[in-house]
Amino acid sequence: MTQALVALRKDALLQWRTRGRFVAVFVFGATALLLFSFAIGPSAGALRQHAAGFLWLALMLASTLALGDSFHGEMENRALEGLVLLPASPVALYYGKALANWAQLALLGVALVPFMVVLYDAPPGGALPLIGLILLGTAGLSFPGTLYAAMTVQVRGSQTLLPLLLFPLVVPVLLAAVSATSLVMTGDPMDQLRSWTLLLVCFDLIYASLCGLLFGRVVES
Amino acid sequence: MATAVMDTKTSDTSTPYMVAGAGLLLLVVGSYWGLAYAPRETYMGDVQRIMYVHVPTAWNAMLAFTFAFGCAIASLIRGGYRWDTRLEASMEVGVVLSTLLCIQGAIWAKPTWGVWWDWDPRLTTTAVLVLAFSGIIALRSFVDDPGRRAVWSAVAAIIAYVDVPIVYFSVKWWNSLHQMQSTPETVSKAFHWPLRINAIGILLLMWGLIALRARIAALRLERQLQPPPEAA
Amino acid sequence: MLAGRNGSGKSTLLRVLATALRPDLGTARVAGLDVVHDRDEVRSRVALLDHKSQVYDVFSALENLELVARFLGDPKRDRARCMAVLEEVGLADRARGPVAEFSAGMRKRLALARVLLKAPDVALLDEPYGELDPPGFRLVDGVLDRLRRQGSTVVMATHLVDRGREHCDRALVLAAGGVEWDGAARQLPADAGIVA
Amino acid sequence: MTGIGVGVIEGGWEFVWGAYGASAVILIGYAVSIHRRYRAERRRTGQGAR
Repeated sequence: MTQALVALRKDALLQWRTRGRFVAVFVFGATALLLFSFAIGPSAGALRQHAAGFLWLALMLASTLALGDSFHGEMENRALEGLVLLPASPVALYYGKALANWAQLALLGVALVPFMVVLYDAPPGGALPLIGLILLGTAGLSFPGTLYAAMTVQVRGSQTLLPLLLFPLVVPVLLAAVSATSLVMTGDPMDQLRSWTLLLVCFDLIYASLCGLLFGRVVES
Repeated sequence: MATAVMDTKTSDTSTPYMVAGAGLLLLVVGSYWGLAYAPRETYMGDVQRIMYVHVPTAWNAMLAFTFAFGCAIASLIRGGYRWDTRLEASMEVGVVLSTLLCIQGAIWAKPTWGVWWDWDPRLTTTAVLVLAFSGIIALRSFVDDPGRRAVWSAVAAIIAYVDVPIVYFSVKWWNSLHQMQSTPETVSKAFHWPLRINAIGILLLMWGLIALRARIAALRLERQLQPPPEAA
Repeated sequence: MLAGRNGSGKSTLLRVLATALRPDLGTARVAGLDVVHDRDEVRSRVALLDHKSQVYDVFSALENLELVARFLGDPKRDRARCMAVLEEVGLADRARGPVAEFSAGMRKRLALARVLLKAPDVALLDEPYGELDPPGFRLVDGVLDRLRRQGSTVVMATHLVDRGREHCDRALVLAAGGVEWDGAARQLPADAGIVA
Repeated sequence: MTGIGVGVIEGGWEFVWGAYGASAVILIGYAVSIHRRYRAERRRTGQGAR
């Protein structure tokens, strides 16, 4: 357990030292939000209706950049292999990296919300449930995403491979997060929020444990 | 470890061909029966006949991916390349069958619902499945090292397969908001025979194709793995 | 000591012994343990000096060592111990600067510090003298002697035959993956396996 | 053309043939491609080791 904390501290420090990249990823997300509105046109009604969808699409696209970057630091001087050979347990290394990525993506999501509210004139709804959903949704992206990032960073053409592997997998996260977010923003007449939230929680638990099990095999040469 | 690449039944190459041939034969018989002899369905009319090829394809596509899931687990646990070649084969056959399934589904939806794609949970899940496993096949082509390719695609196949039920439920809930649940293919007793024949037909065809495709993978692997020149 | 031309398999052998590379055929044992079955046990006993420095560029030299120390989880490897090791490899004055600005020689010293910090039973050193300046050579000699005094077995791959003869007991010359010469390091012919 | 929706669907044979045609083309086309690839691999390996 302590190794997981050591790994988490290492990844948090790693992300803090490379925070310049986070700003770039945030700008990418904000740009995506803007581009969506150009694609739909200036009518406030249409934009407001799809605001949740655009938020999560922008977040998904931006998160593949963030996830793809998260392993560059590890691969530069075979630093990750250096840790694995100590031996540091791959499970600890995985959860350290996955939790750090989760925090980064959640921060990214929260930072994008004001943009969405302004651009799409979308009612933010309850701040707390919105943040809760962002946490659940970004967890669903981060756990499998971290595993796939560890795989694809070791291969050329990883920028295309990571989304290619990740997006079909996280279809349930997108469906649940978008539906739940729009329910939070525009009211929930038939009380479906609970079932969407439950689905997100299940997805997160399943992939947090499954990816933790399989990560060791991915980093072993 | 590298030598345990070839399947045991490599010498006799005719079995897969015979199995596949038998499958094709059954398919012709079942289809002919479904098209010519089976009675018209009361509401759906003749469009119903698409079911005799659509439902068997659905069963077998799911079977192919389930077999791939088994191969992935075996490949991770047992090591060696025998299960890896079968994983590669069953994933490719699974993708081909699922793609065919989507095409059939679209052709069936047009006369029935007036749109080519009616977001039926089963079909939408199949479409996601096609994308997920095509991504894994792409991953295999990106990775040159055979050992790593075997482990990583097995890991990805397990992750993708576990996702199938979750995708199905999420699409089902998401879809139920828009329109009432599309009528499942109600197949009454009289129509069962062409369905079963075609199902077995596609099963045999699939089995033969997977066996052959696994051998292709094994032969390629053998060439790639050229054992180092024997020390003098 | 391992000698031999480039591509004769020195690095591969060291990486297999360090469990960084899984052998396709055959078996290997380190300190009496099999590299495949007792992998984690081997890893806790072995330290590898790879030609890649295995350090984080965005961290400082001290942070890199403290990270290793924390993962090894041994309380006596605290900051003081890390600083002492940095002192030994001559990086004390650059302890806090980010490794990104380190020269190749300084990275090699930091990598050596990692090995010293772990104080393994078996030290696998791949070209320890590479990229180092003359004072660096003397430093490596010191490290070799210290590891031996600590009772560690050292397996070193190098082209500097004269240094090998001085510091090692036994020498092997590899060629195309096989052993071409094996005997006391003193008798290692100056050009064994390196010329022609 | 076909009556769409709840009523009885007449005709629609073109869709039936379309579905069966697509199935035949894909299944048989894929089988042929596997056969050709298999023969190519055996020839390449045949000349080599065995």
